[in-house]
Amino acid sequence: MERADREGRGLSDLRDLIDASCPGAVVDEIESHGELTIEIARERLLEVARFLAAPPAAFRLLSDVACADFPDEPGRFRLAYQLYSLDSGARVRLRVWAGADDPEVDSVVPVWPTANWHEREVYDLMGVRFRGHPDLARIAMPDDWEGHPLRKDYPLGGEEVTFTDAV
Amino acid sequence: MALIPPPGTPIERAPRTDQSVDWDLKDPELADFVKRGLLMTTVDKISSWAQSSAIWPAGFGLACCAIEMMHMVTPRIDIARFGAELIRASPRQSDLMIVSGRVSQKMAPVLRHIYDQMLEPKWVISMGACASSGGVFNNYALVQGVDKIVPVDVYVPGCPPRPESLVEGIMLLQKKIGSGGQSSSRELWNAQTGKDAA
Amino acid sequence: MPSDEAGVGGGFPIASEARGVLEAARREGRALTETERAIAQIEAFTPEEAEARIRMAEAPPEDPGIRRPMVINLGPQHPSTHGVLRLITELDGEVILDIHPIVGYLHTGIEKQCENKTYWQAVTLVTRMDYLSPYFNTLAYCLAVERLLDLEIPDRAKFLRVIMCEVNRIASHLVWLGTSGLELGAISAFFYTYRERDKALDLGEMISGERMNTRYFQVGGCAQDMPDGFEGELRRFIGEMPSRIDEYEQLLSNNQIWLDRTRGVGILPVDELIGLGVTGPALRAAGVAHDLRKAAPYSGYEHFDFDVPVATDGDVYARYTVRIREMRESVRIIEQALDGIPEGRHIADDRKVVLPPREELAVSMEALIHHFKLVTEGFHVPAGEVYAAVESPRGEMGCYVVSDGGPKPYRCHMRDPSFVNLQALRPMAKGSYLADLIAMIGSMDNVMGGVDR
Amino acid sequence: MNLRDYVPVLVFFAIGLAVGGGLLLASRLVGRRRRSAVKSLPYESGILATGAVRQRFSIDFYLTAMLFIVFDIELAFFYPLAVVLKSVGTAAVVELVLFVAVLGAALAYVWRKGALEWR
Repeated sequence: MERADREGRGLSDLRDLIDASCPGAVVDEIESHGELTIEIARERLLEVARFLAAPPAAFRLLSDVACADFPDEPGRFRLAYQLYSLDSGARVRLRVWAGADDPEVDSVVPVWPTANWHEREVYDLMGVRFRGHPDLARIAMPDDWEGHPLRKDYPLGGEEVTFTDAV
Repeated sequence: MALIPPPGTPIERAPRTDQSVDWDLKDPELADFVKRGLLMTTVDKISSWAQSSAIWPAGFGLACCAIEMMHMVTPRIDIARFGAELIRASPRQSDLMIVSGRVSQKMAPVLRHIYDQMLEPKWVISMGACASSGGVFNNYALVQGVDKIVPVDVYVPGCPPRPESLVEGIMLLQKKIGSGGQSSSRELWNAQTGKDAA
Repeated sequence: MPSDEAGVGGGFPIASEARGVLEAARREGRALTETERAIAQIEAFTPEEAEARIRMAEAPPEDPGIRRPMVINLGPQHPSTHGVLRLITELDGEVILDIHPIVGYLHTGIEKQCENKTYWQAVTLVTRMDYLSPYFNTLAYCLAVERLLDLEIPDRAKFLRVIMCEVNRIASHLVWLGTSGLELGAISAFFYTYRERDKALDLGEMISGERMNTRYFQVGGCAQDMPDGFEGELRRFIGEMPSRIDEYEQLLSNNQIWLDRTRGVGILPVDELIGLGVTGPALRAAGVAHDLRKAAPYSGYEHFDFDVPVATDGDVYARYTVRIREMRESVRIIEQALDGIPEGRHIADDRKVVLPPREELAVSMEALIHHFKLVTEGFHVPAGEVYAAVESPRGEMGCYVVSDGGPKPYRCHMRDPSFVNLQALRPMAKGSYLADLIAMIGSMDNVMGGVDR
Repeated sequence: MNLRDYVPVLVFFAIGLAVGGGLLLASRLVGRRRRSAVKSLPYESGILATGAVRQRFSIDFYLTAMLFIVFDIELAFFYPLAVVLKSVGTAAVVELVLFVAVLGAALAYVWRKGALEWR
């Protein structure tokens, strides 16, 4: 199928492209389940983002910013930026560890304006702050809510039920 | 790490603001008052017949149940047969608040505010499992049952309930209003406590 | 203020919301952000201040010459915000200066609760996110988990999934057409479209037992095969659907009021749309033919030939035409899927993941053990992370599942198209009339269940 | 044209008043009034309203209202004319055409000036 191999070919040399333009930014590269994940150092995120959004790689669509909480990892909050290129149809995932005590990452809103609400949601539910974000307020929870619900150490809450199937 | 809070942690109920219009179902004096049965004057009979045959719902569309509530006014089920097809947007012109959908913690004060702004006599139908008891979602974000915020008259089960069961809920409410001179739970309470001079 | 004999107990619950914003800002030692300023400016007062504000309302107007914008809440309970969306709009007469969308009024904590359910239980929660397209939520989730498991799906299950997804796409577009027609005065469109939506939901009920929020898609395929009367019913539905769509077109397409209210309204340049991450009919109406069913075919879409409707001028009318043509394309897809559906299993037969058929339980002990293990502890998914995206009626619906090898998803995040498309409302609405804002909200077809998750 | 002909109009007017007033009176007598501070607050989609009620409106509302009044009241003059049209004959028709022509010219002027556009 024509698109699949172009996707495959397009991805493998992506890491060399990034290495060429921003040396030392790429920490790791994982290829699994037909997807490519490139791990970037926390400080170089904005630089790599600007490069990827520009014509050679042309990942003009930032599909999603998701964050997973790994309490026992040094970087703790693992951010995943899903990028999609409208021209080549290639997908890549940028992975950034946001650090445990005061998780802070550069905001990519200057590069992709759609990140505005994604980052607000990650800040609201996970507590990762984004430097340079135009309007970092809570988006899902009431504004005076204490704590960040999606963190692993935050109880599920809700009413106590005598029989529960929580396996 | 305890994801479910240990047993015995108090279930915090949303603060009830307007104590005066509140009425708790477990109130003993009221129970025997209902048993004694209020003798209906003809005016009350006519007014409750009029109220029950034209209940205008304030479409409080929250989530999936709202879509099924919309089906209620469409050609197949057609709530117009019961005079309730006029879904009013503002609480000033509606008698019945159909809470259709899950009530989140951020929405609870707004729901209570709108309930307070509805004009008496007013009733509440809690449509669907999420409104009645939190449904499949038992977590930090939802109020586990809208009866923590507003006194509810009819609970309609289902997730989402079929439009037909919502129509049955409205028919139950009509029975509750039309028969035996009981208008709404609040009218009973006020009549009993003598607060209501007129 | 009329004397109030019943007496007011307690303060106003809403005023506390603004005090919360100020308190949160003070606690974190930072200035208020733009949205918080909008909220605080709205309710920065206690009950006493609310009373004072009402008395101030009777005061004579201030000195002449100042022209301050009127701030109005298109609040959570509003007939035409398609759910509990709140827009703080600053108006100068009829012209909108700025709007601040406030969401979160339907936040249900689904992603947190999915982390406490086993993989096959989470399907129930994921279905209820975007309640107008339950089949697409579960399809995105099941595709992600199946890719994590490297599970091969029988072709018949793929075809069944395509059929039910296209039926759901038609049903979702009918809700959009009905409600946005209702808001612009065409209430008859509402009654016409819901007549067909009832039929589409009956099909869903016939095959899966539930009108909305179904569990028809399981990890590994579909819950059951087509019941025998289903194919005839479905052929009758898609047989009459094109003539029904002609009825809608007759009603609206060249109705002068509809044209005046929708043409030239809510236009955004294409690169701003792509920058804002807008996908789906809103992007295709602006000229970009990006449809995941063609760009990255999943679940057997490569077998069907259909074209992706595209319009060029990107206004509310263009989105209307794109969605109407999409409904016709869905009918074509269902027809091809029904003709070409292969025989075979409707679900994978990997006993580690899929429940054994009921009748086998009475017979074989091994099936009983599998059944018991799956029902109590659920199947284990090898560690990894996957992002699977499908083309939902509103745009790219993606599901990002992270697993740590256990029976429960470690993290399940849904990329909801309405959440992203809603951001385009603000640049689109600036400078337009308040009445056009209603048409724009309708044309973006956002579903608050998906936005707030 | 003595006064007797106007009696039916008066009766009609009285019945209208009686029905309208009666309904209002009945609801005031039978209905229960329960006022509370929250209920008297203005309704704004469930959120505490803000801003003064007597805020300054944009002038364009006033302009649109005036234009509406001019061109709507014009219709009210047609009814009496229609009643006497047969008895007066062609003079009434000429009068009517002149009247409409003048207002048509006014409408054309307003339209070209752009006052009908909102901004």
